[in-house]
Amino acid sequence: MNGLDSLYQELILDHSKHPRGSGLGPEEGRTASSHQHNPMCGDDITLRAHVDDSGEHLLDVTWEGSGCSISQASASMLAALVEEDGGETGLARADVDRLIEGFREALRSRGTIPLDEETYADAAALSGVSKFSARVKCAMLAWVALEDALARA
Amino acid sequence: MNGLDSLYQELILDHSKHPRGSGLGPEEGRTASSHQHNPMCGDDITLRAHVDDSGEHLLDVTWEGSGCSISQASASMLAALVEEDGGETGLARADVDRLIEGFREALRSRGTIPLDEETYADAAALSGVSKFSARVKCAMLAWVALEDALARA
Amino acid sequence: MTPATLDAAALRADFPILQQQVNGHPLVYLDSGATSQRPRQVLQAEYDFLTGANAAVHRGAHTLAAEATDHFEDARAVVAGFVGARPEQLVWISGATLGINLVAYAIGNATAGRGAPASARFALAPGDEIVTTEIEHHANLIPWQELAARTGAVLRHIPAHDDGTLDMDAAAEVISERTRIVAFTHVSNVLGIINPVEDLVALAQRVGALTVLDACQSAPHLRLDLPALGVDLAVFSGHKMLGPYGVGGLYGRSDVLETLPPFLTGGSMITTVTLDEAGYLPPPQRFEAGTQPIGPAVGLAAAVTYIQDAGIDAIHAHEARLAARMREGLVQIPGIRLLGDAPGAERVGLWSFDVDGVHAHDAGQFLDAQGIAVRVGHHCAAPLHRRFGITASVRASLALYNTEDDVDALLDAVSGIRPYFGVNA
Amino acid sequence: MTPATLDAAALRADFPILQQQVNGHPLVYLDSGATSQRPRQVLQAEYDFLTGANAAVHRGAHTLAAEATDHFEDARAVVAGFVGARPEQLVWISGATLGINLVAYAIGNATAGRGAPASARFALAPGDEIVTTEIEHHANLIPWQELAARTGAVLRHIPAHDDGTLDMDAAAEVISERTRIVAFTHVSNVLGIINPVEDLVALAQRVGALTVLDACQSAPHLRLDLPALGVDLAVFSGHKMLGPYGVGGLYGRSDVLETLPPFLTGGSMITTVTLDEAGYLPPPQRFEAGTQPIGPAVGLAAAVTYIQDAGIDAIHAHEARLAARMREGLVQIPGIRLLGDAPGAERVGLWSFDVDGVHAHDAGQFLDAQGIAVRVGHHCAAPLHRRFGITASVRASLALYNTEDDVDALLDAVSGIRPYFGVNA
Ligand SMILES: Cc1ncc(COP(=O)(O)O)c(C=O)c1O
Ligand SMILES: Cc1ncc(COP(=O)(O)O)c(C=O)c1O
Repeated sequence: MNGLDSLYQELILDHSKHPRGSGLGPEEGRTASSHQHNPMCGDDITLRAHVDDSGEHLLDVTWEGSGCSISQASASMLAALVEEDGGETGLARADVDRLIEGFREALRSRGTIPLDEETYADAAALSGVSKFSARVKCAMLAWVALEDALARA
Repeated sequence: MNGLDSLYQELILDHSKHPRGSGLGPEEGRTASSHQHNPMCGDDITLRAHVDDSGEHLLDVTWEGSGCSISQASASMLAALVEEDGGETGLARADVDRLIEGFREALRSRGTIPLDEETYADAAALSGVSKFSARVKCAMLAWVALEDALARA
Repeated sequence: MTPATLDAAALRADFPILQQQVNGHPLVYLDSGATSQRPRQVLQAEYDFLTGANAAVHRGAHTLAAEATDHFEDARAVVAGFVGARPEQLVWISGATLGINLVAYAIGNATAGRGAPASARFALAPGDEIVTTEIEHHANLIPWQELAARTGAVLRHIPAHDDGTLDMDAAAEVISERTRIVAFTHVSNVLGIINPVEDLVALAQRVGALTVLDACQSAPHLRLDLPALGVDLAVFSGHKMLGPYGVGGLYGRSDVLETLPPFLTGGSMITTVTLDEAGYLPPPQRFEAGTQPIGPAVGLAAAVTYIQDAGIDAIHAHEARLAARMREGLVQIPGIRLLGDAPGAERVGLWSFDVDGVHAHDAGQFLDAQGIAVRVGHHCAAPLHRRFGITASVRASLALYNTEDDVDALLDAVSGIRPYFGVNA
Repeated sequence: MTPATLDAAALRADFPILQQQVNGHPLVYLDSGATSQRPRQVLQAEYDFLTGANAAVHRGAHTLAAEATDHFEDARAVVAGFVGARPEQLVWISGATLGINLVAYAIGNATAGRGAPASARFALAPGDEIVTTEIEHHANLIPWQELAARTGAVLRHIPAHDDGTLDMDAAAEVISERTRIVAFTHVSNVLGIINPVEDLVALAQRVGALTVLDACQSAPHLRLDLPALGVDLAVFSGHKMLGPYGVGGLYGRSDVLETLPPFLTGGSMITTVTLDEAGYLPPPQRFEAGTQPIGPAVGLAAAVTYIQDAGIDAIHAHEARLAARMREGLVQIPGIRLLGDAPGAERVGLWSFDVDGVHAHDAGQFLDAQGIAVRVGHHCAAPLHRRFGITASVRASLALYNTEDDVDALLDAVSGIRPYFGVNA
């Protein structure tokens, strides 16, 4: 697999063309939103986190935005991960925090720490981004938005 | 004569220690003054030009100031030159302009144009300054002051 | 005698960085609009200065300081001469952004009553208007927004046509009796079109407005005679014209520089200083507070000399020829939309374009994998991109060291972008 | 492990410029307080960057741009670490003068209602006081004079004793409830005395005033931990610490940088830009408008690494030893008056002095004829010289590459000054 193909894996292009969780969900129940913008390339996302009444569990993530295929795919994969792993009861906050932290660490690792598929599902395909330092911000955008939204949910 | 001695000729040190025209003359008759300052080294001079009633002749030059031996000697030599060449009737303005212009040209010549003794008397000893570009301003100070004063006399 | 044509292939040998491979391909550097590369001669001039004559200038009597001062002032004369100016009309700045801020803040200072009595001519009153254009780089937009906000002046904009040319009919309306400043770019860093400077200056002069020209994208590519263009002030950056980072030039008409209040204050720009107040030197020193970029100034003079040896007209012709070749190729590739493809417009050698269905970042990444360095994003001209209904574009910008091979490599690669990303409309 | 002692004679081999003859004598460079010389390693680091990885940073996706960004941000981490700061607390500036102007203008902008709501904490009202000292470089004096004049604030000064130390009793009076800013130098470039930073910070903090430290003359010579010193903001210049021209550092406490409004505006410091307004990035980017001095930043990191390899404590000890030797010699020469010869004061390696009966310019010229480069004049501290009743002095300032031979050559030559000019009092 050449360098470019390791960045643009089939899965990434798929997600960017058929994004999951795209289209902001209603502001019903307990929700919080975050708008993030990457001024360098214009990537833009608004993400809404929907938590249960206790605020302890993340139920789902919806978003809308525009940007490069990496930023779009990353948002889509994040939404899918929350949906699949969370099921009915959602993901515990602490688990979400750990996911975000692990994702950040891997992406900043310059290719030394891969994301494991078990934990990150499709998003593990974003491991290749960490070798492209200029694209790390693109992949992080949705995850930073979730972190920010949760802090206020 | 080594480099330093060509700058600090006996005549220059003499003038700097026993300056001619030092001490501002009275503001009687038609006079105009100019204050010049070299911010880089703090050399400072106030020079007063005394002209005849027609304004066509420069009668004498007096000054006060502080600074390095070059700036002091140059002011002194200028005053002496005006006194000696001007005599009773003074120096014609056009001649003064020519003197100043020639002085400036020689000093900016980086050692290629000497000042001739016939015309410049003691001030010809300042020829050596033109090889020391950082000192040209010191030697010019009084002459610039005279130029400025005459423009308003 | 400067040569009429340019042998870019031969010149390339002077640019060590261009000899490298990137991602397994020879580097094709098409990002000179962001920053140009430096020839050996520039690096050598700085090196020789720093290892032979380096010292703080204008302040010392020792031999090195005198030599350094000579180098520094000689450099000023070379760079001033390159834009048709006299040395005392050329102020060293760290770059164009600083230069435009200098002008905006100096006008703000005049508005606050600083400077000499004659500085009052620059003072703004609420309701006064500052005019810029829709196609400016942020560097020639935001300083004016801030100045307007601080002084109560109103900021207005000359619109652009869909083809990227300025709407000169609208300009004649926007520039009115209320206009005090007209700031505009000689060449947009996105569009490459050479704007009608004389016409804009005429509109400004009719109402007595000050003109400020952003010459960043023209200085490296066009013969400039700033006094003849009639602008009051102009700025350019060294690093975009084969020179070092951290240096550039602010040109000013003598009467403007002489009455403009200082901006940065500190050492070497003063006459008498007491604890409570300071007097200021005449220009250019009045605007050169603190230790100046002495080595970079010497390097910029070497860059200018290099350009002059190659011949600025030959450079312009060479770049225009390559840009025409680039256009011809790009318009044939499906899904490519050129920005600023105005028929018959005079241009410098750059093209920005949108790739239908592929984000600019992805397109740039694809090109990079083939060793082709282009810029992607809004190129610090977000309002212009919004004007065209996009957030980002791909820009390929040329310099004297680019060749037909570079252009052909770009064209070949661009035609592969949409297929790679599965966009086959 | 950094070495405890310094082998200056060996280090000299790294400085090509020091190998030369001046006026038939080996160069004795004693003007590092004005600008230091650069070792090969610094020139090489810049050269390697410019010929290997040069590109505009933070804006492009291509390989060179990504590499250049890494070099640039790595350089920030190195320089920040050198003064005990985190990378995001270090803003690149073109030099100390720009840095102090940045702070003064940003406060002026806050006063004009610019910035975020939280920026209002910096706004000045008429009657508010700005405090500086009698011993400042013009760079840390005039920007405050201008800020005071623009805002109606009042500028006050902490006086100095006859021996050059600050009058701390007076400081306790001058710094009052009305004080909003206290700006002072760590080490005066004329006196060499290390000022009591912690005491001044304590006085300022007692009244909630912002502290601004001029670290130009300490950064190259002393171990600095700016967060531990407790100052809010500090500046230093690269060219005085073996680094390139055109680059320096502004350190800021995070909460201060986060709420300070921008100063220079333009590209790369913004979030969203419309024709009418712009949003600004967090620090440090908020303060870094336009193309930064990328090559110089890389060079400054190399300079810092060079200093760290030599050992900053070893450098300080070496310079202190030479300065003590210089003092011993100078006090024995008839007619020499040292400025700032305060008993027991902690110092860096520089001495300024007056030669009775000989103007400083003449004294400097005499030394230069023997290859000795010293600075003469007011050293951009005119009020301080006036305080001592003189207009100019001679300054010999040391760096790590100076040796005992340099000091002895100076002493030998200084003893010849008054005889040469016929002053034999
Ligand atoms: C104490 C001090 N402050 C400020 C400055 C100004 O630094 P720069 O000229 O590099 O801006 C200097 C050097 O000239 C200095 O010695
Ligand atoms: C048209 C234009 N104006 C201004 C600038 C700003 O120049 P600098 O970043 O060198 O200050 C640039 C370059 O980025 C430009 O292309």
